[in-house]
Amino acid sequence: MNNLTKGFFKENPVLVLLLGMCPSLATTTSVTNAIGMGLSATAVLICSNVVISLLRKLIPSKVRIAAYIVIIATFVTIVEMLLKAFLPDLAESLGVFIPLIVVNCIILARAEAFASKNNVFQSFLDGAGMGLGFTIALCIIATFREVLGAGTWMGFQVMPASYEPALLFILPAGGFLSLGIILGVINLIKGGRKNG
Amino acid sequence: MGNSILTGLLSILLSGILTNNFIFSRFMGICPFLGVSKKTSTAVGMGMAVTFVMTLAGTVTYLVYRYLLVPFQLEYMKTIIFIFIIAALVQFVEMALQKLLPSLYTALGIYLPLITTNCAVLGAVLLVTDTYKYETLIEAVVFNFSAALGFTLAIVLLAGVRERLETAPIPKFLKGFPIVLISAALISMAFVGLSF
Amino acid sequence: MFETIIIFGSIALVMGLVLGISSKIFAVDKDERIDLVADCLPGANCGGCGFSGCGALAEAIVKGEAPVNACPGCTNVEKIAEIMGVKAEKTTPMGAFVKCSGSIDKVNYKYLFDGTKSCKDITNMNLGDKACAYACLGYGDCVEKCVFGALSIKEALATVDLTKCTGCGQCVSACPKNVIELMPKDTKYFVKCSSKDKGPVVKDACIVGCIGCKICEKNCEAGAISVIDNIAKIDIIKCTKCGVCAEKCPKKIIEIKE
Amino acid sequence: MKNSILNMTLTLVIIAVVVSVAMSYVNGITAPLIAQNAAEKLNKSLAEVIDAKEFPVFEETEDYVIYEALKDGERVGFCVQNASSGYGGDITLLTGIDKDYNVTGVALLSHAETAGLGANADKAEFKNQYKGKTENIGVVKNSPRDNDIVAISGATITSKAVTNGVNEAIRLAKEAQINE
Repeated sequence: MNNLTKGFFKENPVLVLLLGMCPSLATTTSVTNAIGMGLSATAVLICSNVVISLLRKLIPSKVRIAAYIVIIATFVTIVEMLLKAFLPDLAESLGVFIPLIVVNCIILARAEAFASKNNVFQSFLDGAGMGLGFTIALCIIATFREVLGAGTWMGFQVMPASYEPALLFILPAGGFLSLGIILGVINLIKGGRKNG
Repeated sequence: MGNSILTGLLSILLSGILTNNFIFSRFMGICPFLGVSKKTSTAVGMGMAVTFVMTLAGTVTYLVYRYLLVPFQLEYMKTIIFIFIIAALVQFVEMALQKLLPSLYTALGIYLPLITTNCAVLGAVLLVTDTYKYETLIEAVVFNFSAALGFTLAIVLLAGVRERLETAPIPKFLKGFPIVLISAALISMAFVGLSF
Repeated sequence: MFETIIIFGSIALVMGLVLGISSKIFAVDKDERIDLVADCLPGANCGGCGFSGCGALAEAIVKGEAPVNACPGCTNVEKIAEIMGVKAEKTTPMGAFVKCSGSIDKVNYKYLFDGTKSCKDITNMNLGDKACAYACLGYGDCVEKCVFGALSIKEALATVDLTKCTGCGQCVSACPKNVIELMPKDTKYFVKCSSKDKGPVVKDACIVGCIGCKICEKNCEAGAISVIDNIAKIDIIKCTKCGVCAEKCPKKIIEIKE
Repeated sequence: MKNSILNMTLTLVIIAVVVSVAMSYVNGITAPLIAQNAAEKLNKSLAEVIDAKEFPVFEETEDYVIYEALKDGERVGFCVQNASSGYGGDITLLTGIDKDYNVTGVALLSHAETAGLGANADKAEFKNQYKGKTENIGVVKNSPRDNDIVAISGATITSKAVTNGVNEAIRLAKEAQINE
């Protein structure tokens, strides 16, 4: 059970382990994108964790990384095809980022650090926990950026009409800025608790 | 005729390094960008390794795509085959470095396998094949080379900034990654200025 | 269906062969034990062993350049010894001790200072803002360096949490006043002052400074205490932990309350 | 598993074969669906761009496709599908042009522009600006003259890319009509 919950906050892949930076900065321009990206990454993470922990004894250590990444890439392409076939508009908005789930550091990191050393059930829990933690982190960043950068949340107008959206937050620079500020705030909260 | 090819290549080279720099405006390759940029020496080492792998991968993947995948209409397999080639190349580079340049190998340490999951490498290769339809091999290689140079430029820039940050008086809660992200935001604002 | 299998299969075959052969050509005689030893080390890369990190220490241990127990914070020295097939001598765990009790309420200040919070910078300004030239300045250079979070600043004085301290010694080198010393963790009595000034100078700088009165030296039956240039020093091996010196000390800076 | 050359190559080849089988199976299922989605989107955009019923292909090359827009048998104009390179990559455009070369509507079939910025080019209020304009439309930041459109703030490259695409489409339609 702990493996599932540790992925949410204690070892949140984006905010604590600082993995999966590329998608978390790129797809968080809108919350719908973030959720789409988070869930599809979670699906891939769970499947690949399970399969990799099944095969962990059969793969010689030298080709370990090449084998794992091919398995991950297969799941990603399958998810991409299914999305394009059944959810065309989500596939359209996620654009080039679906194939980049393959090189999303979280998935290979969890495969390498966890799935290759633990049994299937624990890997499943870890995959689910990390995936959902990733989605939560993406949503936090996306809310921060979309509300400030476009004045909307999930497409609904949130800020008053007079609010002139700060385009900066939609630009790449805004991505770095908002993630930096969010990490700072977390340190503040964590720092506060530690020597409080 | 000759100079139009040259100007074409030059424009690809400059756009890769400056206008759509892979880190600051395309958001690819952020994980090693944050991870390895503690010291300029390791940043340069990482930049060289990434340049070598990206140029090599760009050549091999372009040839496989042009002469193997397209004739047999196997475009949907391109993500898997590309990432497989990249992983195998990185493994090869890791072994070669360990034997031929042990000093660079220890300096890069764990960041070598991370090149496989470096979104920039797969991102550049994917961009060459689907959106920017580069006809000739030389254009694809130059695009990858310029993307890698852009990556190296960005990572060395940030390493320089981070070394000065060590001695700067930074509030406790911003120490570590938050201040690095915020300074990356400022640098990427400069790069955004280039592309408009 | 078949073209995919043939193409991807042949690429995999080629890459597999390339990797296989190159792993033979580039086979570096990397001692397998290095990874095993590296796994037993805490991995905090604190540098306490004097090497540039756990990886470097593991290599040194396997090459025999470093003793099996070189890592101060390592809990499984026996496992490393097993891997290396060497008998690990039992080492007493070391801990950091701050030899100063000049907290904010006990020491006078030469001037008020609110520049960058770093002991190194302030030592250049007339040896720090505290009246005593040997005092701990409490601006946290040592806390900065401590990877294990054992050090903290309380009332402008560095205090050590021995449970977290692994004795890596990073704070000793970080402190510009070298007020911190590594001693066995079970040390009960040590002089919590390092001022080499004469009695009267110490008196008007700090109310708990050691004035070199030698009472502790005279009363110690084991002869473990010796006052050298106005500061008492307890020899840990000779000390029988009887506690006489702590009672007799007029300034009450010898005994360690725990 | 030991690291011999045989083991390594064997594992990789087995994985390759298994993956290929899985992939071609999944592709077998999804490919027709994806093609169907694309066709649906095309038809929807064609109808949206110009009010005509049938759209037989008039001329097709590697870079563009020209459809003839017929309304109960009689030609009403052309629809041109072409691509121009935007900020994030290629933008595929569909432009409806009536007989006297006025734009009747623009639709974006695919693009990779940044969400919230370049992606706004896909919104109606930007696309409707092209309606009624004729060839070599200009792009201005503000105070547009009659044949200009206003660029999206913060996405000038995308706005220029779409406008070039539309101008190119008008030119192609004109050519098709003249030398028919």
